[in-house]
This record gives sequence, structure tokens and C-alpha cells, in this order.
Amino acid sequence: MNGQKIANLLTILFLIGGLVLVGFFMVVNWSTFTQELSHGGTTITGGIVAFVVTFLVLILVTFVISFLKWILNREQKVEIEKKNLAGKSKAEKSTHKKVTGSVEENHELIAVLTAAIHASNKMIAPHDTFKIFKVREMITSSSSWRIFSKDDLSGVGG
Amino acid sequence: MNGQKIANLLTILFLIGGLVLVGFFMVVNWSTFTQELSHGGTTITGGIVAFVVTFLVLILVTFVISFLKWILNREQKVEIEKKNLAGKSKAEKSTHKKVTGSVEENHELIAVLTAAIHASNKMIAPHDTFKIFKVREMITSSSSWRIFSKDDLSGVGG
Amino acid sequence: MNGQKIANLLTILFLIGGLVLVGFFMVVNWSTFTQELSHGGTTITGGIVAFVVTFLVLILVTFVISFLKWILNREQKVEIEKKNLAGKSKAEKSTHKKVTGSVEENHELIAVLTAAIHASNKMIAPHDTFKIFKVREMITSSSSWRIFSKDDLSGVGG
Amino acid sequence: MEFINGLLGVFESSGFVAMNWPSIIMILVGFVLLFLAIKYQFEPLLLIPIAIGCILVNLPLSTIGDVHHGFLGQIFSVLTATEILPIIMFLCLGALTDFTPLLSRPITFILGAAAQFGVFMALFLAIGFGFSPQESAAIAIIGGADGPTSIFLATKMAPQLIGAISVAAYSYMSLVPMILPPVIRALTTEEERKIKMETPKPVSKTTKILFPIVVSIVVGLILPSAIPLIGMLMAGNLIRESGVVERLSKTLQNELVNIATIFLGLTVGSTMVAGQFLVPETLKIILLGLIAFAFGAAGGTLMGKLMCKLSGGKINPMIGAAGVSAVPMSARTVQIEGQRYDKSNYLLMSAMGPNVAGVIGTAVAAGVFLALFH
Amino acid sequence: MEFINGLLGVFESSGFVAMNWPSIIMILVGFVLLFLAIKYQFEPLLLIPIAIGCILVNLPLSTIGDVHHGFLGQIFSVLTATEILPIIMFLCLGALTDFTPLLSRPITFILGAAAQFGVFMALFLAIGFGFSPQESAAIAIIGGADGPTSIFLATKMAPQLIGAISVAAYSYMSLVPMILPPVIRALTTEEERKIKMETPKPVSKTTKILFPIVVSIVVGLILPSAIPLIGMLMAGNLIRESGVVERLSKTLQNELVNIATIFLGLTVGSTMVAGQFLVPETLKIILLGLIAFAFGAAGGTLMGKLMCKLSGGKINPMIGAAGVSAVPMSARTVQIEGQRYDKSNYLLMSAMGPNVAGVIGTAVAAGVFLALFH
Amino acid sequence: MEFINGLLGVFESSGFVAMNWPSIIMILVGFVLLFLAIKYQFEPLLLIPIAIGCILVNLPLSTIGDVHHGFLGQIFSVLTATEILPIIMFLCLGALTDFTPLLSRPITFILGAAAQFGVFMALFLAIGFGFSPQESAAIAIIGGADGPTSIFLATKMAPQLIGAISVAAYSYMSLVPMILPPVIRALTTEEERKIKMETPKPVSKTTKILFPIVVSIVVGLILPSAIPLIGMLMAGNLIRESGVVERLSKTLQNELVNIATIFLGLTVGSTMVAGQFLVPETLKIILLGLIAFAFGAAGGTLMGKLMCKLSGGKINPMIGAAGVSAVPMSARTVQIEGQRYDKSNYLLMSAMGPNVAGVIGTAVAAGVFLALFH
Ligand code: NA
Ligand code: NA
Ligand code: NA
Repeated sequence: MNGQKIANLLTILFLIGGLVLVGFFMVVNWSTFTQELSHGGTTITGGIVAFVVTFLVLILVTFVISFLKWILNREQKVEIEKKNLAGKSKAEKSTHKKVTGSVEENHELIAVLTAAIHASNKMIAPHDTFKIFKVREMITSSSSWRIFSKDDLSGVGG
Repeated sequence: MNGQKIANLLTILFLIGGLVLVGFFMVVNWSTFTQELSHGGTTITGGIVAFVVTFLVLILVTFVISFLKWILNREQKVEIEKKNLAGKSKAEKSTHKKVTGSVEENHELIAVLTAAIHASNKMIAPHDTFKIFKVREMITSSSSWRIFSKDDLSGVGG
Repeated sequence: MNGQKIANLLTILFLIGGLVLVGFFMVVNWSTFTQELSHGGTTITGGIVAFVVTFLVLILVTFVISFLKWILNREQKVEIEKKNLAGKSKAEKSTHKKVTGSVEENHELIAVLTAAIHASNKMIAPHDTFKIFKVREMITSSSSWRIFSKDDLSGVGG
Repeated sequence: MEFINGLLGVFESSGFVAMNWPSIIMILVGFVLLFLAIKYQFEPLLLIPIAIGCILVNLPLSTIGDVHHGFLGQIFSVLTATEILPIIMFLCLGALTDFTPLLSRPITFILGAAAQFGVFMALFLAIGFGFSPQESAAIAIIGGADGPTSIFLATKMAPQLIGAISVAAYSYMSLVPMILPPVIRALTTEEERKIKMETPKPVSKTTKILFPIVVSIVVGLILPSAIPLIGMLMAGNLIRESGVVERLSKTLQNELVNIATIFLGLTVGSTMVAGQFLVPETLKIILLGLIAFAFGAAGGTLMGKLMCKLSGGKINPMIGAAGVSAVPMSARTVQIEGQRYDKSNYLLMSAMGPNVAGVIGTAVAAGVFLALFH
Repeated sequence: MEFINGLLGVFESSGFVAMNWPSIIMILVGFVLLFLAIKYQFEPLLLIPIAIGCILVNLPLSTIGDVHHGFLGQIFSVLTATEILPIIMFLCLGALTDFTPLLSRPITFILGAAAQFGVFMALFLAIGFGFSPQESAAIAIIGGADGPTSIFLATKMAPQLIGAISVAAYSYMSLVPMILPPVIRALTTEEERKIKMETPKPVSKTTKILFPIVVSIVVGLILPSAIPLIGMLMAGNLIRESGVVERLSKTLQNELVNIATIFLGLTVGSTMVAGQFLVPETLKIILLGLIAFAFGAAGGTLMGKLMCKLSGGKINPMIGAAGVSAVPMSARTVQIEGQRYDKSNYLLMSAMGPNVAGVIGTAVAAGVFLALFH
Repeated sequence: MEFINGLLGVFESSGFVAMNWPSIIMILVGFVLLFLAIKYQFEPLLLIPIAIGCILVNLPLSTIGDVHHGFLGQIFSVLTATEILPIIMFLCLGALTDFTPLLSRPITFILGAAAQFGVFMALFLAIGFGFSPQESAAIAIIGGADGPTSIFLATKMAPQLIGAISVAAYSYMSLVPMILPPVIRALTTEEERKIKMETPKPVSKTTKILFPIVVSIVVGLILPSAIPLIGMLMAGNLIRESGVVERLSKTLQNELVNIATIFLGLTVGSTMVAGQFLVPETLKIILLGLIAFAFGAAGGTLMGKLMCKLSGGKINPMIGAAGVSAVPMSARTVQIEGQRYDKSNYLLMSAMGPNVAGVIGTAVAAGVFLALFH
């Protein structure tokens, strides 16, 4: 535990040292350099602008993603409620709520992780589960390099 | 049924309209334009030449394919007959004739389609049936990137 | 057997004929040509230099490979002896010696060839045994395009 | 101050400042293509990459399409504008195509030829609409319903129209199940549509091997300008049918065609810059494409009727409409149309004959256009 | 005599005559990289090809790196210096990345953003060390822990440093399991490290399809210079998530990324000629890379602490450190660190959110650098 | 009138008008190669693409081989003439080769060296036949029985002979089962042919990893001109044996080698234009190739006899003939020859040692030729 404390102290010293160094450089550069950038500032200012712009963009993206998800979830909910009104049983409704609810159940965890493992396996060893053409794709679409499909012939001889 | 008739009528009108339009353009262009093509005709004439040449070539290809098939079939038949003369049973001969005959039998249909489905599946999901090296290929040929083959070693330890 | 003797004779005549022809060309060229090469000799001399250099390099490579193997084997042996000293049973030691010994046993032959067939099959039809990620690789290394691994999640839900 | 100026500089070089309606419309066109491709599976293999290329190149101030420095522009100029990618597609398509149904009944090749009628109708109309002979030929070939042929010819004859032509070609190929049935119904009687056909017989391996060799020699001799198209299509087919180089055949049918598709789609999409795409010509091309498809189906069907008569009712005229390639969509449409009247009618394999014949027919037409108009 | 002269000529044109210490050192550097890659599996997919390229180009009198006649030099100038291979890597990475954990909890995107703090610390230090703005930006991006982004920016901004930057980037990515833990431990309390998090929920297919489209539009509008990076990354992801072009997606994830990796690695390695690599700048770059990684982890962790506070202890601050991409190594390191204190704590999926967000964050930072410094 | 003129114009620009005997003969040569490749499986992976290229380029008025506009010509000038495709083949061959049998018994490397005797016999004869030193070297290397080495050297030293050299090299490689046995029988006694050999032992992973590194360093130092060949061959082998980048190794062994083979074959075939191929030199090359193969087998066998003597009868001299690479055909021929006298004699694995050694031997010879004659 003592060793861990020393390690933590060293790490913090390293980080603070870095910050101090950067601060020092920034002050020196600001007062000394006149190196002009294309957009009309010194390099250090350019760096600060880059810093600010990067984080503004990333925060904006965060908002956009959150908004996108919120919109889509709301639509989904509205749809589900409509469906429920249209005669679905109460039981089904409550089941659905359970799944989207926030109570962390062990069963649910296992299910999600199993799905994740499955998905990851699929990604890792694609050839095992590689089926180039899905059934739906075969029925409704075409592409210039598919000649026959199982579906086209599935009724034959039966 | 009435709806279908109306649709048919509209389609035919669309097609006739197109033909009339093309006829009109051709007459107008022929009398007006002097746009010369590289081979010494106006554009419209060029188009007609293209039309004629394309169909002549395609008809020629049809003949060539038909001729090719006819030749190969004849050779095959001659071969089969030779074989038959060389002692094959009458029964076998008649079976063969049945298969190449034109009577459409349900069994035959099923067999051919099964073969087609099988062939198409092979094409659609090649990895399932992918065997890079055939036995015959291994025995009689070589290629700079095959090191061993099962056949070379198949007698070992048996 | 007589046919074989004639074939052998013809082959040897063909080879001797070739050698005589080459000798003749070399003498003629040496005395006649003055065709200079970039490195300051006639073509024939250049060819002889090429011959000598090629074989010197290849003999050197032979020595280097042999030396490499000798070094690695010695290290391995030292390691094995150390292990044996560190308490391994006599029986195990003798088994090991048997395997590296030079007595050709039928069982050994079969084992090695089986391994070779297995190795060759793996090479020939990679997709069957294709596992992109090894367990060890997953644990100790990373790469920018692997998202999850089975190992990361293997303890979950158990 | 400097800091504020820097921020302003970033804003001034952002896309918001250069925003303009044409670009916005093109991005929306990209969205529509994505929607159709993902939701309704309109030829997604090509239209998704095309749509992505279209969106990225039309974002204001985007340089991705620049032929000297942009990613897509460089690939376009080296691989697409030189016709290398379209011809690689031909090579792969050859390896993907099974000509057995055609070889089993060689006479159906005529139906694939007749379906090229639409190409020539569109040619004359395009000339009438004021397009140059070269542009007219590139537009007309849309009626062949073969994407790579259209891209190939557009690249050679009318590079400024490549985006519009590709989008029209692939869109109508997706719409084949909607375009073919009305034409078929208007031109055939119910009795004709109910005709059952024998399933094509298997053909010998020798025939399948000799077919690509003979076709490329015959067509290549008559039309040297068609050698890259027909020659490479047949080369791929020979590699497939030879049976001794399966590993090359499989690579053509999978990895190589996939890689070529991605880059062909992205680079074709990157040519859809607003200034070139949002012109009246694009609308004309879309109209001409529809006419070409309809007359192609009509030409094939009418030739089918003729062959039905001559053969004493052995040929279902509908399979002629499958000469509008869009492999294998047209053949499947004919199959569905046939089963509408008789559930026990399996026309698919018979319709595949004219279907693959149409690919060769269109390539020949393209070769003739190159010989005459290039 | 002639014969002896010939032999001498061969010896005089052999590498022994031109042997020099810098070349020997570079070959040894290649050996060290090979050893680390093979024995300790330091990013072997990139470092083995890089090491091979480095060794072959530094053998005395080797011409393999010559841009006009050499094998690797020609490929470098056509495919790498033009940024084509790095951007193809982005396309493939998009197809390989599953953004579900991020979309399940969008707020964790902020953690991926905060981890870019290291990039900017390294930027200011590099300027202070005397590097030009362009070089500083290329070096700083090492802190993003994304190899292709580093290679891309180095190619555009500081081609003479591409070897050193690549080696530093991939080496530190391999060292993530050693760099992250001390920073995490120094900046968090044991209670914080023990926080359990809900596993991310699956998200709808529509969300996954719209995500790449929206991100490329938003970022592309603000930063046109980021379009090749973000646009192609998102293109690959759209091809993956669309669900209708699985064969293209699989080719991107396998054959194309493998081929691109081999040639990118070999050609990047071939830039590591002694004269350019054995300079004091290389040591500075290695130091700056370490600082960038450490501050990236610190930035992410501190933002994690803030979010932990604001959320009332629902967020484990450690997952912020996973914003240093090195996908998926950082997330796995966080998982292991979490299990050190509580075996039943599974943070992996939660850490994947900031992890993939960091990829986008670094690409945005690279786009900003291009807009400001290029 | 106009219409008739148009038709005549098409006819006049057709291949019939430009038909000539040399082209017809070349097309027939293509047919013969196709026949041998498909019917008797003469190296079909290379000879089918070569034959296709040959036929398409020799169709009268074909422009497919034009280096500025033709499909095959453009690919040839960018990928083959620059040696990129041949060297990619080396990279892939390295990944496909298992050097274990050689490493298990390093002394058999000498047999692979001795088989290069045929190369030098052919060199002197070619000089005597009046070929330039560069041409002679390119022709001589046929005797190495390694296709890509032959194409590589021909590209660099005698581009005008590349077609004839490639065809000769691959044809004789196919004929190895007919060329080797008479030479073996003429030079060995039946007792020698009956000698049984121990099966090579497995070697350690470390040996397999160090082998490619050491060979490329040693050969690269002595012969800088051999670096592209030996370096990339060994690079592929290192990627294979490192064990940590299996996905790269598999891509090299499958997709990349297949794609490279198709385009290398097609473009090499496209150089076989009548004017360059139908010359007396081609016949000389075919004769010299046979001599080179025969003397290669003789050199290997005689060295095998010497080693047999020195080892006290432990080495079967026949395995020396397998030093004529044509991997793995020569080794298999030796195996069959051995079993002709004793069914229980398994020489295959022992013969693989000289067989793969011959690949390195030929690459070294090519490097020496480049150093001396280029
Ligand atoms: Na067509
Ligand atoms: Na990052
Ligand atoms: Na050899």
C-alpha cells in the first residue's frame, strides 16, 4: 500500500510537471514568438483555438447524438403505445417495460452479454457465420451478380 | 379486370407515343441536321447503322452458339452410339434416350431443378463448399505454391 | 530393361552434347569477343563470375543456416538438461532422447507424417481451420480493430 | 483578439459559410438514395457507395473529390476514368454468371437481342432531345439494364453525365419488378402467359468452356472496340468454367468484385457534384431511362410472341421481357408473373436464358456505339 | 585477371563496403520492433510490417525504398504519400467498429472528448520543444492512440517524421496496459474504482444507421478538412450497419483491411532511413508521445470524476481513461483494473463507449489541426 | 447511300480487314495454352490468364494492350513493368512456403544450390546463341523453375522477351514429371534410388522465425540487388512463421496471391504480340529452357551422389533433382520415382528441402545477374 502511495505521488508529480512546463512554454512563446499562422494568430494562440474548437465540436456531437437517440426513443415509445392501444395484452406491455426499464437484473445482464459475445464472435470469425445473402434481401431486391436464389425455387418439387 | 384493361391501354398508348415521337425526331433530323459522323453519315443514320449492326452481330452469335451446341451434341451422340455398339445393354441406351428426350416428366423436372438449386447454392455461398484443390488437380498438375498434397501421403501409415 | 539403357544413353549423350557445346562457345567467345561488361570483363567471364559468386553465396547461406540450427539446438539441449537436473523423471528424459534419436521407427514416421498431413491440410484449406485470433494474442496484445474478445467476457454469467 | 480572430477564421473556413442550395439538394438526393437502398433494398451494393460519395463530395468546401489531392478524386482519375474498375467488374461478372440456361436453349439468345430495342429507341429520342451522339449512346445504354456497361460507356463517351447515368441505370434496375409487368400484360394474352416451358437441360462441360472462347473471338473480330467488355466478361466466365482454377474464380466472385464495387460506387458518387448533376439534362436522362426500359421489355416480349407462334406455342412470350438484363431480377419478375396465373408454372430457369443473353447483347451494342460514335 | 576483377567488382558493389553505423543501428531498431511484436505481441499487425520495411530499406545500398524504382518506394509514393492507404484504413475501421456501447449512453462521448486533452498538452510541449506548428500537430495526435490518424496527419503535415510518429504511436498503444493504471490510481479513490455500472442496452437499428450519417454531416459541415477522415470512417460504419450489403462489409473487415495493413506497414517502415530517423527529434517525439498518452488518460479520468459527481455516483471515473482509444486495449485495461478491486465488476462494455468516442474525438482534432495549421 | 457507307465503315474497321497470319498464329498459340492448361492442367493458375491475355491482344485491331488507353496495357505498365506484381508474388510465395524440411536438414540447401547449374549452362549457351548478356541472364533463369523470378528478371533485363520466357518457364514447370525421371535414371544406380531417408524432424519455432531474418540479412548484405526478391520472399515467410499475424498471413496466401496471379497472368499474356513473339528467338528460348531444366536436374542429382558418398549412403541422390524448384512438383516426382522401386520409400518430405532451397538459390542467381549485368 505504501508502494502504491509513492507511485501515485510520482504520477501526480509527473502530471504537474508537465502542466508547469506547458504553462512556461506558453508564456515564453506568447511574449517572444511572432510566428504567424495562416489564420492570423501565433502558434500558441492557434493551439488554443484548436483546443476550443475541438471541444466545441465534440460537445456539439454529443448533443446531436443524445438528441437523435431521444427522438428515436420517443417515436418508438409512441409506436409501442399505439400498438398497445390497438389491442395488445397488458402482460406483453409490462414485459416490454421491464426490458427497457432501468432495474439491473442478473438475467438481463447475462442476456445482453451473451448477445454481445455472440456479436463479437460473429465479427471476429466472419467466415463461420458468413451468409452472403439474406432471405429478405433475396425476395425484395436484386443485384447484378446474383443469378438464382433458393427462394425462387423453394416451392419446386414439394 | 376493367382496371387491368385500362392499365394495358395506357401502357400501349405510352409505347405508341414513344414510337411516334421517335419517328417524328427521325424525320426532322434527317431533313434538317447535317451533323456529320466520323464514318460519313448523319447521327440518325449512324443510329440506324448501329441498330442493324448490333442485331446482325447478335443473330450471328445465336447461330454460332447453336452450331457449337449442335456439333458437340452430335459428337457426343456418335460416341454414345459407339459405346452402345461396343456391348452396352439396350436398357441403358433407352434410359439415355429418355433423358435427352423432350417428354416433360415430373421426376426429371425435380431432378434438374434440384441440381440447379444445388448449383446456385454453391455459387451463392462458396465458402461452404470451397475446396481449393481437387484430387485430380493434385495428381496431374503442379503450381508453384502448393507444397504437399493429401494424395502424396495417403498411402502412409495405412 | 534394354529400353531403359537406351534412354539412359540418349540422356547422357544429350547432357554431354550440351557440355561440349557450352565449352565450344566459351572458347570461341573468349578468343573472339571483346564485349565489355560494366564490371570490366567479357560476357563469358561475367558468366563465370556469376557462377562462382552464386555458389559462394549459397554455400555461405548453408553454413549460416547450419550454424543457426546448431546454436539453437545447443541452447535447447542445455535448457532441457537444466530442467532434467531440476527434478524431472528419468523416464521422461529417455523418452525425449528417443524422439530426437536417429533410429527410424515406424511409429515415429507415422506420427511425423500425420503432423505433416495435418499441417499441409491447414495450409491448403485455410478457411476450415481459420481462427483469426488466438487466445494468447487476445490476452496480451491489442490491435486497433478488435473490439471485444471472448476472454474478456468469459467469466460473465458463470 | 487573436483568439477571437482564430475562432472566426475557423468559422469562416467552415462549411456553413459556403452553404448553398445546390449542395443541400444534392445531399438530400444522397439521403433519398440511401433511404431507398437501405429501406427498400434498391440495388444497395452500388447505390449505398454512390450515395455516400455523393454526400461527401457535396458537403460545402469538401475537397474529397479533387482529382489531384482528394481521396475519391484520385481513385476516380486512376481507376474509374481509365475504365479499369468498370472492366474489372466485367471480369468478375463473367465469373459470377452461369450461362447454362442460355446454352441449353441457344435460340433464346434472340430474345436477349430483341430486348436491346429499348436501347435504340432511347438513342433516337436522346438525339432528338438535343444530346450529342456520344451522350445519346451513353444514355441509351441505360436500357440494357447492366450497370457496369453503363458506367463504362459513360466514362468513355460522356464523362460529365456519369453520375446521372449510373443513378438512373441502377434505380431502374431496382424498379424492374414494377416496369416489366404492365408491359408484359399489355402485349400478351392470358393464354400466352400461362404457357409452361420445359426446364433447360444441363449442357456439357465442353460447351460451357468453348462458349466464352467462341463468343469473344466472334464478337472481337467483328467489333474490335468491344474487346475490353466482351473479352473480359468472357475471360471471367472461362476462368469459372475451366474448372481447374477454382481459387481464382472464387476470388473474382467474392473479394475482387466486392473491392471493385466499393471503389466504383464511391468514385461514381463523387462525380455527382451539384453543378453537373442539377441540370435539365438529368431529368431528360431519367425520362429516357424509363422509356429505354419499357421499350426493352416490349421488344423482348414481342419477339417472344413471334417465337411462340413459330414454335407452335412452346415458348412463353414473357421470357422475352427478361432480356432486359438486371440479372437476375427480370427473370424473377417473369417467374412471379407466370405464377400469378398458374402456381405450377416455373419459368425462372427458362427466363434466365434471355436474361444473361441480354448482358452480351448490351455489351455488343456498347461496342457498336464505340465503333461508330467514338 | 578479368575473373579476379569481376569478383572484386561484386565485392565492391556489396553492402559490406557501404556498411555504416547509422544503418546498423536502424537494422537493430528493426530487430527490436520484431522482437517486441513477436515475443510480446506489441501491435504485431502493424509493427511486423514496419520492422520489415525498416530493415530492408536500411541494408546498405538497398534501393527498395527508392520512390522511382524501388518496390516499397513506388508503393509509398502512390498509395501512402497520397493518403490513400491511411484513408482506406479509416473506411475499414468504420466497418470494424460497433458504436452500440456509445449510442447506448451518448453522454459518454464527452469522456472520449476529454481524453483528447493529452493531444493538446503534447501540442504545446512540441511547440515549446521547437517543432514547427505542422510537426507539432502531427506529433500531438499520437496522444489520440489511433494509428491510422497519426499516419494520415504525419503524411500531410510532417512527412519527414512519419516513421518516428508511427513507431511511437503503435508502441504506446501496445503499452496502454502499463500507462493507464498508474494514472487511474493516482487520480481516483478506491471507492470510485469500485463503482459498478449498468451494462449498456442494445440500441435500435435506426439509431445505428442514422449515427454515421449525422456525425459525418455535422462534423463535415463544421470542419471540411475532416471530411476524408470522419467521412470515410462513417462510410465504413454505414456499410456495416445498413445490413443490406453484408458482403461489402465483410470484405472491408477482412481482406481489404489486411491488404491495406500489409502495404501501409511496409511502406511506413521504408521511410525509416537512418538519416531521417536517427535525429534528436525522434527522442523528443518518443517523450512527447508518452506525455500525450498520460495526459489523455488523466483528462479522461478527471472528466469521469466530474461526471461521477454529477450523476450521483453512477459513472465509474475509470471508464474516462478508456477515451485514449487504442481500441479495444484501453477498455480492456479498465475492465482488468475494475476487477482488481471487485471480481464481479464488468466495466468492459461501459468503457467501450468512451473508447470508440475517442476515435471520433481524435479524428476531429486532426481535422481542426488541418484547418488551422495546414 | 449513307446507310450503306455506314455499314461499310463498320466492316472496314472490323478485325476481318486487318486479319493477318501472325495474329492468327498467336491466337492459335493461345488456344494451345488453354487446351494444355484446362485438359492437362499445365500450371493452369498462370497459363489460363496468360493465354487469355495473348488471345485478346492478338485479335486484329485490339487496343486492350495499349499502354496508354488499353485495360491490360495500363495495368501492365503500372503494376507489372514496375515489378510490383512479381514482387508481390514473392511476398505471397514466402507466406505460402514451409521451410521446415530444409531447416530440419540444412545441408540439403547445397542440393538446391547445385540445381542452379542448369541456369548457368543456359546462360553460356544463350550467350553463344547470340543473345545479349541481359537477355541471356533472363533466359537462363528459366532453369530455376520459379515463375515469378523469371518474370521479374525478364521485366528488368529483357522486357521484349517477357512473354516467351514466361510461357517457357511455366510450360517446363508443368513438364517436370517428364523431364526429371530420365535424367535421374541416367545418372544414378538402382541401389542409390532405393535408399530410404529419415523423415525430416520438426524444428523449433525460434529457428523458423530466425531463418527468414538471417537469410535476408546475409544475402541482402552481399547482394543489395537481390533485396527486393529475397527480402520480400523472406518477409512473407516471417509473416507466416511469426504466428502473431495469422490474418495477414492468410490474406497473403489466398486473396492477395489470387488477385496478383490473375493480373500478372493477363498482363504477361498481353505482351505476347505477334511481332515480338513470332521471332526465331522464341524457338531458341524454348530450346534453352529445356536444356536449363535438364542440366538443373543433372547438377542436383550429381551433387546428391557426392553427398550420398560422403554421408555413407544416408542421402538418396534423387532428392538433388528436386532442387529444380517447380514447388512442389519436383519433390513429388522424386517421391513417385522412389516408390517405383520400393513402395515403402517416402522421399517426399526429404525432397522438399532441396525443393524450397532451389527457390532461394534461383533468387540469389537472379540477384547476381542483376549486380553483374544490369
Ligand atoms: Na442487358
Ligand atoms: Na483516439
Ligand atoms: Na529454383
